[in-house]
Amino acid sequence: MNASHREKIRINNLHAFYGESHILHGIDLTLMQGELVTLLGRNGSGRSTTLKAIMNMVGKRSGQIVVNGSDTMPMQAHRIAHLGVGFCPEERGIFSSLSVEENLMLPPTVRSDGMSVEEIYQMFPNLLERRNSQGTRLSGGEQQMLALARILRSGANILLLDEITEGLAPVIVQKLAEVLVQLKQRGLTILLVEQNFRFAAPIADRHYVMEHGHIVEEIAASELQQKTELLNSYLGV
Amino acid sequence: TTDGKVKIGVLADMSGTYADICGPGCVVATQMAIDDFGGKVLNKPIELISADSQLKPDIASAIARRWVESEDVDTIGGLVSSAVTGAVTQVTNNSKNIALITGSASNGFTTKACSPYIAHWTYNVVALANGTVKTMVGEGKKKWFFITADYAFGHALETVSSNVIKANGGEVVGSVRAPLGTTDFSSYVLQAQASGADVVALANAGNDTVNALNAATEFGLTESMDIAGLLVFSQNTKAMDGNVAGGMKLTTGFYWDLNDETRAWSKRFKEKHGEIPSMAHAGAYSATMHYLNAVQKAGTDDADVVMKQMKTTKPNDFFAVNAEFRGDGRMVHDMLLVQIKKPAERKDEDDIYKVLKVIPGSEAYNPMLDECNFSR
Amino acid sequence: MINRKLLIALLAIGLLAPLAVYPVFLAKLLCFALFAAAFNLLLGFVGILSFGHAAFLGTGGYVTGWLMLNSGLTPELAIIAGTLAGALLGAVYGKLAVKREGIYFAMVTLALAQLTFFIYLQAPFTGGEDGMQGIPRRALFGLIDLSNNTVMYYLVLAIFCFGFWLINRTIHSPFGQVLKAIRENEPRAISLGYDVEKYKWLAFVISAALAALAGGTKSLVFELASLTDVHWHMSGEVILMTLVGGVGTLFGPLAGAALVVTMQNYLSGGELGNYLHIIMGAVFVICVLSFRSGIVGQLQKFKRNNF
Amino acid sequence: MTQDHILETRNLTKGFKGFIAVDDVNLNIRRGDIHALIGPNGAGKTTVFNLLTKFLQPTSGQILFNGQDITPLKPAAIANKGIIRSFQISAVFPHLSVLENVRIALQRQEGNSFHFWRSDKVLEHLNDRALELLKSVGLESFAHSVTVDLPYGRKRALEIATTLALEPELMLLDEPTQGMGHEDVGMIAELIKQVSANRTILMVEHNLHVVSKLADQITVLQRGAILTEGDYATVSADPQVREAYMGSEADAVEVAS
Amino acid sequence: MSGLLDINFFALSGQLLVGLINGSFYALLSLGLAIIFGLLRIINFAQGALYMVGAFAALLGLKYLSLSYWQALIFVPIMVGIFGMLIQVFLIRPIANQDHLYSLLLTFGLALMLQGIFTHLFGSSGLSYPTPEALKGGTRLPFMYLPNYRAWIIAVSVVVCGLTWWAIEKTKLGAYLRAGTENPQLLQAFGVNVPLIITLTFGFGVALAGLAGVLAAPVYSVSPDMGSNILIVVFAIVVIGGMGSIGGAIITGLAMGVIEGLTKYFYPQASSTVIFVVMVIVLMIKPSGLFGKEA
Ligand SMILES: Nc1ncnc2c1ncn2[C@@H]1O[C@H](COP(=O)(O)OP(=O)(O)OP(=O)(O)O)[C@@H](O)[C@H]1O
Ligand SMILES: Nc1ncnc2c1ncn2[C@@H]1O[C@H](COP(=O)(O)OP(=O)(O)OP(=O)(O)O)[C@@H](O)[C@H]1O
Ligand SMILES: [Mg+2]
Ligand SMILES: [Mg+2]
Repeated sequence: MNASHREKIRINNLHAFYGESHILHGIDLTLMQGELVTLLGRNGSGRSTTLKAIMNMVGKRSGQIVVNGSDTMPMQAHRIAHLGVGFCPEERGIFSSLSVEENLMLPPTVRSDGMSVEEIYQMFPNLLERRNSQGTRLSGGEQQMLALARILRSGANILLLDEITEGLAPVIVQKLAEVLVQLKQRGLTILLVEQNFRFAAPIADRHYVMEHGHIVEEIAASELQQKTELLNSYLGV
Repeated sequence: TTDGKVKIGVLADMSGTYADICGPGCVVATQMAIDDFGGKVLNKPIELISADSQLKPDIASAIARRWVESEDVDTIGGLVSSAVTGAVTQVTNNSKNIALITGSASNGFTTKACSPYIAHWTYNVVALANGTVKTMVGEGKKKWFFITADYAFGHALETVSSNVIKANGGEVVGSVRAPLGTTDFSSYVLQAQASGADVVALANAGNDTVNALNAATEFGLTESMDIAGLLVFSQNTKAMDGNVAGGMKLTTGFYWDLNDETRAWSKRFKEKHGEIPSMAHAGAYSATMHYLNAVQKAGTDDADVVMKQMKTTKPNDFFAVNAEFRGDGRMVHDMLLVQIKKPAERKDEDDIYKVLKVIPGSEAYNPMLDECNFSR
Repeated sequence: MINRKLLIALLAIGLLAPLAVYPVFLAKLLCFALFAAAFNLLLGFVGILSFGHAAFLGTGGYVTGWLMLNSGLTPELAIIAGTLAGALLGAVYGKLAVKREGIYFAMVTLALAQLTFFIYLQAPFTGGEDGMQGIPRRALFGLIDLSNNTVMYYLVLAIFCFGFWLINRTIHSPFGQVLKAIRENEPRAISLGYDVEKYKWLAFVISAALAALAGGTKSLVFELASLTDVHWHMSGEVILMTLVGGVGTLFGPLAGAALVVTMQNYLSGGELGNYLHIIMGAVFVICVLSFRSGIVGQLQKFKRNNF
Repeated sequence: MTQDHILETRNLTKGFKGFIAVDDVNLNIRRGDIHALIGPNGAGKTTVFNLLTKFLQPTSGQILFNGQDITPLKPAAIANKGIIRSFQISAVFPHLSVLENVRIALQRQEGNSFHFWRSDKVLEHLNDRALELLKSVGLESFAHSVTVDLPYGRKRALEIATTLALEPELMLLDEPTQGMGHEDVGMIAELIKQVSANRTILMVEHNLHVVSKLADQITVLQRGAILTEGDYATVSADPQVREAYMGSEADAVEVAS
Repeated sequence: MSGLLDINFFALSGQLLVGLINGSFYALLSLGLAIIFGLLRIINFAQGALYMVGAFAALLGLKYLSLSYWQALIFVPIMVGIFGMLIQVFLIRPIANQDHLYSLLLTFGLALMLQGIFTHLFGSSGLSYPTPEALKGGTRLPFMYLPNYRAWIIAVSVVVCGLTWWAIEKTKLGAYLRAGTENPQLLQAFGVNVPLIITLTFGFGVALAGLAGVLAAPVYSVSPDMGSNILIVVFAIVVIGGMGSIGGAIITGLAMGVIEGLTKYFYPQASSTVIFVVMVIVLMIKPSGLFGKEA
């Protein structure tokens, strides 16, 4: 069987709620192994909520989410992680009572082929330098690096990344693009929420555009050229 | 209220440290008196209500207030813990209702805070000191240390006892005050130990006494010093380790096994309550009986009239022996100096005291203060 | 704003109530309602939970009581002095406590109140476990004799109305606006140049003063001040009243106090006395689990949804 | 002389347990400029902001505002001097109305904020000024909505209006466009330009488009120290800046702008 | 040395030792509180009541099940721990998303209920539990007579506290606990079974109270309000030590016992206030407590 055609995530008719408010109104999307797919949309369109819904971190969900062949609707969040899903939240979630290194080592290894600590420090030298300081004492950008590094180490092979370029210096953003391409080549599957379209466009295979909790458009990398107008109208550029 | 209908409220400690001494048992004893009296006075049934003072003056005061102001209660009995009794008598004195004090010890109710509406029954701190302390000082125990319950009763007991000690050539080498309901007396015991006294006096009551005695034993105080429990009720004696407490002398207003009369009443009480009576239980019965007799004789429930009637007739029953109800509200009667039996000497679990001597009321209690004579 | 009709109706009930109900009970109820309203000013409108409000209630009671016993002051002056004493204590404790937030604030106030408790337990003037007994009511302004319970009740009613008005005014004042802002977003209020600690502190002092006002009044009603009023159970009770009635609502504390005081009164006399704590505890648990907006909060919700 | 520098720092230094986050920084900010502070992650930009607003205490060095030494002042006092900072996360009072949000800021100068015995009606005369401010950021039609319901970009606009109410001489903006969609980035940049009219603005920003469009002067920090200073053209031409910070992005921006 | 001085020295040392014994209870109870607070950010007001339940369980076990002291030492903490876990699962978990003040109030209500129930069943007067045979008697130290049982209390407390501290500060489990405190949802998304950890930790913290209860039964009389009396002091200790600091809770607990002992010697009237006075001083100097982290 062709590995690159294995379905890693399939979402059917997903609805999600925070308390009383209905945020996602029937999302359908699929990710194949080795794909890098972005979720685009304006602020508040429900992109982060989609990622959280996959992790079972929203108030209430309905519909179907299949990860690596298992139905995750009845699963608790920690079980989902062990299917090989790594989540990098938009607020970064660095633990202040843990040192940088403790933060890095915190997530349990969910698969054996994660990046080694050496590789990670090589990629983000800032972290090596500050590894004994308290997690939240890092600068905004350093925290962002740590948040990403953390899940790379755990060996997750389905990455849910929420605005990872936020607050990073342009050089680092460029480096991150290279990293993501590398990860993709290793066969990891990536669902990326991004504002920075210039960052996402060259590396993504497909784009989903969200608005008001719906997926309103699906655009393959190859169609990008011809659909620029449409996209701009959705994103308000 | 003078409505010709007698309603007695028993305000006691239903669940606290003194519950065994004057709690539900005081209600039982009062009810026995009412039943023995015939259940009716002035042709109307006698009513009885009761409440838990929780040993808190404010709660007791509020209940008493409600009883006399809006529930037509004539007389409040029970009344254990001087703090509670003090607060309740404030109310009853003002409202002109009779308080039948059967559990409290402070002598203040017939001295500083005396009032024409108070009947102080069972015993008081003076009687305790005159019994136990005087005897021990006489035996040559000159140096005393006090572990005192930190409220009106403890303070009064300490003061009165100290006076007795000094008057008889003894000396008080120190004292320490422990809050009511202290469970760990170890640090007080250490202070007592360091004082070099001959006798450590426990100017407290109820479980405080039991706990203090336990700590004293645990820390080896009993090896070098004597302990005097100044106020020990029969329930407390039963709760103490007989090997430790055996031989200790104490003063009491009543012992169930004194004579046929006491035994007969106590047997009836035990059938109803499951325990032998404490002096407070017997006092509650005696006081209620005397009160009801006076109402009957006076033909009214007017407090002033009834009180006058109570003071003109001498109380006389199994409890009130050689008794007199004085103008200041003090009921003077014979007290007993007893010694706690060692476990080996006891026939059964209720056989706890050896009666050493009967202290005539006139010796046990202080004379009446002139300004407190309300008998006119 | 407050519903005028409701207010008039309540006032009418307040004025007529002693015809039907034992006035001392009513007076007690109003004292606790004022106490709870003072507490609610902090919890409901500043968003801080004081677990030591008994300290102020007790201080008001003791100071007022001591002055009535030991000086020739008329009751209104003694009550004012008690209120000031509460405010002063509130100023000191507030200074220490407002540095901390949330649960920390609760713990610090609790511990400070316990400190106060032990001081009052030891201090000779309070009468320790015996309480301060036989506080005379004397005559208001030297003219109106308060020994009659009904007269006393009307004084309490007047004091309660004043306290209630002051709280309502505070909430709807420029100061109240800032408090609201602080509750909404504290760091932002700081960055706008508001010295947040000072505002919280002032609210704390006002609340402490009103609690002491309730305590001073109560000591006159019962002619007694005791450790119960300073004990931490009392701090818990006032939370219960507020919670049951509705945190952050104007009338919640009144409703809560009415319910709790009635319940206590009903239970403490009779056979059910033993169950008092069990029932109170259960009410607490139920409120927290499924009734967080309290009686008044629920009524408001009901009204919003149905009218 | 210094009169035309609104803010200066002299040898400003901040160390954390043996780690120097800000190293001997001498900033000179001209009155009326939009001054951008840029640099790699962890360069010390936020720390400089924290020092200027006294959320942190400098290890050594001085801060001069209008020639006056403000180093020993407390955060609230700094705000009273006219240096106001906006936060990275949106800072509004969510359950107050939009108008009230602005009014809270206006109220501070009134001197009645401790008056608990007066009715809040005394604040109503501030409404006109508040509306005016809302108008300047295009929010007048939202005046009576509850703030939570505003879209993200509008909240940032409101925050700026609130800050303006304090009439700051110097506004400090830390990454004002972070987390915003394109539309909002444009709007906020426009707004910053607009409000800079008669005041000075110091901002930290990673979005080079915004920086190139707005900044009159740029200071580049690296490892706590100043790497270089100048206008956008100068700075973006500096090979050191390119290597440490901008990368090839610099070119993209130049093409775009 | 003069005789007078000798006596003073003996009395002082005695008070210090008694202080240390009390401190052992403080340490055990505040450790339990600190663990629960550290993980759940709630102050478990029922900690005192569960301490009381522990003591009663030992007493009732002895009376009705002939459970020996030694058996009680094992089984009672387990039982109390399970009880605690039930409380956590059925009462605290449903309101975990609410303001933490609500859980404080919830546990306060629970404490009232437990105390009320035991008062109803056993009265408030206090019952006594016999000292186990093997620990009866005492050792005559130069300055005092140290009952063996009291020495045993100190030993147990120090060992238990030390082990707990090590487990939380030095192991991976400890890192989970600390992270779970801050952001349980995210930690769970990383693959850690947070609800289970929370429940177990709550159970453990509460079990410590149960253990303290069994230890206390032979020396303090077993009464329904034994917990509420000690609880507020323990709260003050937690505040002094710095909320949530495990080491802080232990050290401060022992230290406050000793300070109390000192005060009992020099100025006994202040002995019940001294801890609160220390608290005020500490708060003025360091608002986050001696070992507390956040400012
Ligand atoms: N915890 C929450 N409780 C209630 N509503 C929420 C919560 N988190 C998000 N929302 C609402 O859900 C909607 C979608 O939010 P989401 O964070 O998914 O948007 P997004 O597309 O990721 O945008 P952003 O750029 O702001 O991250 C928004 O209207 C937001 O206000
Ligand atoms: N309180 C602190 N304790 C220890 N180190 C700190 C503290 N605050 C910041 N640092 C360190 O100082 C350095 C500068 O941090 P700062 O937040 O100022 O960076 P920045 O320039 O704002 O970066 P970014 O663009 O990523 O936000 C970082 O390496 C950070 O880890
Ligand atoms: Mg998002
Ligand atoms: Mg920064």
